Amino acid sequence: MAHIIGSISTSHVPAIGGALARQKQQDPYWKPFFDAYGKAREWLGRERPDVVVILHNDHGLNFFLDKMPTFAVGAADVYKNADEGWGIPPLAEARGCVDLSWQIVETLIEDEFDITTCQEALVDHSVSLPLALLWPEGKDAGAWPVEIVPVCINTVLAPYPSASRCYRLGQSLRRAIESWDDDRRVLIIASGGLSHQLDGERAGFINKPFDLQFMDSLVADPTWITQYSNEELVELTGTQGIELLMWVAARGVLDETPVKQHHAHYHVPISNTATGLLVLEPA
Amino acid sequence: MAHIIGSISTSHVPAIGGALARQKQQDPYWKPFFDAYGKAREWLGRERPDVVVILHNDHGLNFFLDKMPTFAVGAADVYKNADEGWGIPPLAEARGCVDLSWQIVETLIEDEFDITTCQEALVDHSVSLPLALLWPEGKDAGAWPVEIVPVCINTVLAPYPSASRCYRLGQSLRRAIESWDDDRRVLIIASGGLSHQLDGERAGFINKPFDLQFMDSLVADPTWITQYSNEELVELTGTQGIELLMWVAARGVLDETPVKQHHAHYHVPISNTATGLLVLEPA
Amino acid sequence: MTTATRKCRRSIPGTAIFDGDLARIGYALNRMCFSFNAAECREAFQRDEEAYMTRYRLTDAQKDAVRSRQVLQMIAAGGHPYYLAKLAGIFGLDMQDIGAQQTGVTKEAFQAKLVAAGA
Amino acid sequence: MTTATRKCRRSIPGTAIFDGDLARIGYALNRMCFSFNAAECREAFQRDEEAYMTRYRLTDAQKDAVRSRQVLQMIAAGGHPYYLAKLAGIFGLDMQDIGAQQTGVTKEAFQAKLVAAGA
Ligand SMILES: [Fe+3]
Ligand SMILES: [Fe+3]
Repeated sequence: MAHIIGSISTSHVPAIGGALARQKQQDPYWKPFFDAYGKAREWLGRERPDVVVILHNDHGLNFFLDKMPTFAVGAADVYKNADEGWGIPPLAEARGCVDLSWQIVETLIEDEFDITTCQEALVDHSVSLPLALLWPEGKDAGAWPVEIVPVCINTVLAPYPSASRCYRLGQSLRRAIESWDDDRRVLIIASGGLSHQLDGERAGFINKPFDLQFMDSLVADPTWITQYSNEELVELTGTQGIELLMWVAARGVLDETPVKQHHAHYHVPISNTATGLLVLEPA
Repeated sequence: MAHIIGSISTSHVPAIGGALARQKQQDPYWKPFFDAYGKAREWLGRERPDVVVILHNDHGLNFFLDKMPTFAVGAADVYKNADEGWGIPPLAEARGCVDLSWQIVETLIEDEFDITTCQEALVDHSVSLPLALLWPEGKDAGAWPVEIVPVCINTVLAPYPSASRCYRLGQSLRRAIESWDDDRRVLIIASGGLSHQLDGERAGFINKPFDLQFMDSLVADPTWITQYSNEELVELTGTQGIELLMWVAARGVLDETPVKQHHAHYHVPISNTATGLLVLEPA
Repeated sequence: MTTATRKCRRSIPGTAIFDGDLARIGYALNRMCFSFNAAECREAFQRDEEAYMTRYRLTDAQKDAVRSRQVLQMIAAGGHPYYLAKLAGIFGLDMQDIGAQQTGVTKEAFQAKLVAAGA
Repeated sequence: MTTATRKCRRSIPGTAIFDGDLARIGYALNRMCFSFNAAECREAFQRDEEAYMTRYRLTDAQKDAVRSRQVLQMIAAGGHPYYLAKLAGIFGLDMQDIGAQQTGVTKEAFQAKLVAAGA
C-alpha cells in the first residue's frame, strides 16, 4: 500500500516561467513569492516523495475544444512541457508513473468517474511551474526527482465539474493510491487559483477575504466550499479563480484524515493573480 | 418540450459499407439483413423525426489512445464521415443539432457525467451506416433528412463504463431532451453489437441465445443486463459484443415509460457479427 | 438566439462565462489562437494576418475584433481568455496591458489596483 | 510485470481484453495503425514497411509481429483489434481471413462456423 505524505496546493501563473527564465527570484517584485516555497522544499526534503499526483488545468496546450474532457488522467511514460505561445523555453520533461496511472484509471472508472485516458500528453505551466518551484535543483539539472501522474480538470469550457464532484474525485484518487500495491511515497499537488480574472470589464478582480477564508476552510472544514455553485465561485473568485477546484480535489484525497497545516502563504499580486501556497499533512 | 418518438437499435459492421458501395442489397448473403430495415423505415415515415441522438462507439477514426474519453458528446455544426483505412467511399456528412448538443452537455454535467465535449468530430461507420440503412434515399441524395447529436461510448480501452452507468447516462439524456425548449421530434439510435469477437483464438464467437434474451429483456425488464459486469459481458458476447452498451444507454433514454416493441430482427452472420435490429416506441 | 432559454443564468457584472453560447460563436477564432502554440504559426500570422484569418475561416466580426486589437471585442466574438492570451502575446501585450485595456485605465493604474487588492 | 497485482482478473479462454496492460505495451503499434486512416500513410507503409515501422518507433516484438502477418502475434504485442483491422486491410485480409488465421482453420471452415452460430 502506497503512502500519501500530504498535499501542496499552489497557484501557477505563466509569468513565473518568465521570471525563472530571467532569474528574477531575488527581484523585489518576485522575492516574497519565491521565498515562500522554502518551507515547502524543506518539508519535501524530509518527506522525500517518489511520485506526485498533480491536479491541474490545461490552458490550451494539450486540449482544445474539439475534445475537451471534464477529467483527464495521464498514462504516459513521459510528459513534455512545450511552448504555449509566448516562446518561454520549455522546462524539463517529467517521467510518468505509468503503473499508478492505470491504477487510478481503473479505480476512477469503477467509482463512476467518466474520465478521459491519455497515453500521450503535453503539460503546460500548470504542471511545470509547481515542479520548478518545489525542486529548483531539478529544474537546473533538467530532471525532476519524482515521477508524476497528471490529472487535468476542465476549467476552460463551462459547465465545469462542481466543487462537490471534484472533492469526490479526490476521494476516489485516495482509494486508488491506497490500493496500489507499492510502497512508494505519494505527494498530491494542486495547481491553480486563487482569485483572478483575466477577461472582461472586471479584469483584475481579486478577492482576498474569500481566498483566505477558503484556505482556512481546507484545514478543518474541507467541504465548506461545496456550498457554492460554480457560477457563485466565478462571481466570488473571478473567471480563472475557478481553478481553485484543483485545491478542492486535492483536499478530497486527504479526505477525512485530520490534517495539519504545515505551511501557508498568501501573496497578491503576481501578474493579475492572487497566489496561495498551502502544505497539508496528515495530523 | 421536445418529444422522443422512440428508439432504433442496430448493429453496424464495416462490411455493410462495402455492400452499399457495391449495391449488394439483393445479393442472397445480404438480402435478409437489408430487408429487415423496411419496417423500421416505414415507421420512420410515419413518425418523421427531426433530430437523432445517436449512441455509438468510435473504432479509431476520431479518437485515439492519446485522448480516449469514456463518454463524448458532439457539439459540431457538421460531422464528416471519412476513410477508416479501407478506402470505402465516405457517406454524406451529417448536420449537427448544436442547440440540443449544448442542452445535453449542460444536463449531463449537472447530473455528474464527466463527459468530453467535441466541437469538431469525424464519425465512422457506427454513425454513417445506421443513417444509410434507415434513410437510403438520403444516402443517394448525399444529405440526411435529420440533424444529429452523436454520443460516443468507449468500447476501445478497458475499463469501459458499466452497463448500469450507461443506462443512467440514457436517463440523463432523456432529462436533457425533455427539458429542451423546442418542439422537434427526437429519435434515439443505438449503434453497436450484438455478439461478436474479431480477435484472439476465440475469434468468430457468437452467442445467439444470449443476444435473443438480451433483446427480449429490453422490452419488459430493461435493467436485466446490469446484473453483469463488463468482463462477464465480454465472456458472454465477445470482445466487441460489449458494444451492446449502446443499446443499454438507448433503453435508458426511454426509461420507465412502458415500451412497445414495434419491430425486431436478428440475423447471423454479417461478416463476423450477429446483427440485431430493434424498434421500440412508448406504449 | 436559441440557447438563452436553456437556463436562467446568473449575471455577473463585467464577466462572461465561456459556455456553449460563446464556444459556439467563437470556435474559428479559438482554433486560430490555439494554432499559435507553434512558433511557425505565429510567424505565418504575422507575415499576413488577413490571409491567416481567412485560412482559419474567422467570421467578419472575429476579423474586425482581431484587427481592432481590442480584447473586449474579441471576447464578444467568442474568444476564450486562455486562447486569446496567445494572440495577445503576438501583439506584444502582457496581462497588465490587457487588463488596463479592458478596464479603460492606464497600465500603472491597473497595476496599482492589483497591489491594492493585496493590502 | 507490475500491473498483474492490480486486480484479480477474470480469465476468458482465447480472449484478451485490451486494458492498461496491453495499451501500455502496444502504444507504438496502435499509433502506427491509427495513421493508416490516411491513404498516403498506407502508401508510405507499403513503399517501405521497415522505415515506416522505425519512424513510429515500434518495438522489436511489434516489428516481428507485423513482418509475420500473424494477428495473434500482433495482439500479443499490444495491438488493438480496431487499429489492427486497418493494417489487415493493407495486407488484403478481410475479417474472415483474420478469423481463420487466428483460429487455425480454413476461411471456408471459419465462415461455416459463423453460419452455424446463427442456426
Ligand atoms: Fe491558470
Ligand atoms: Fe463496431
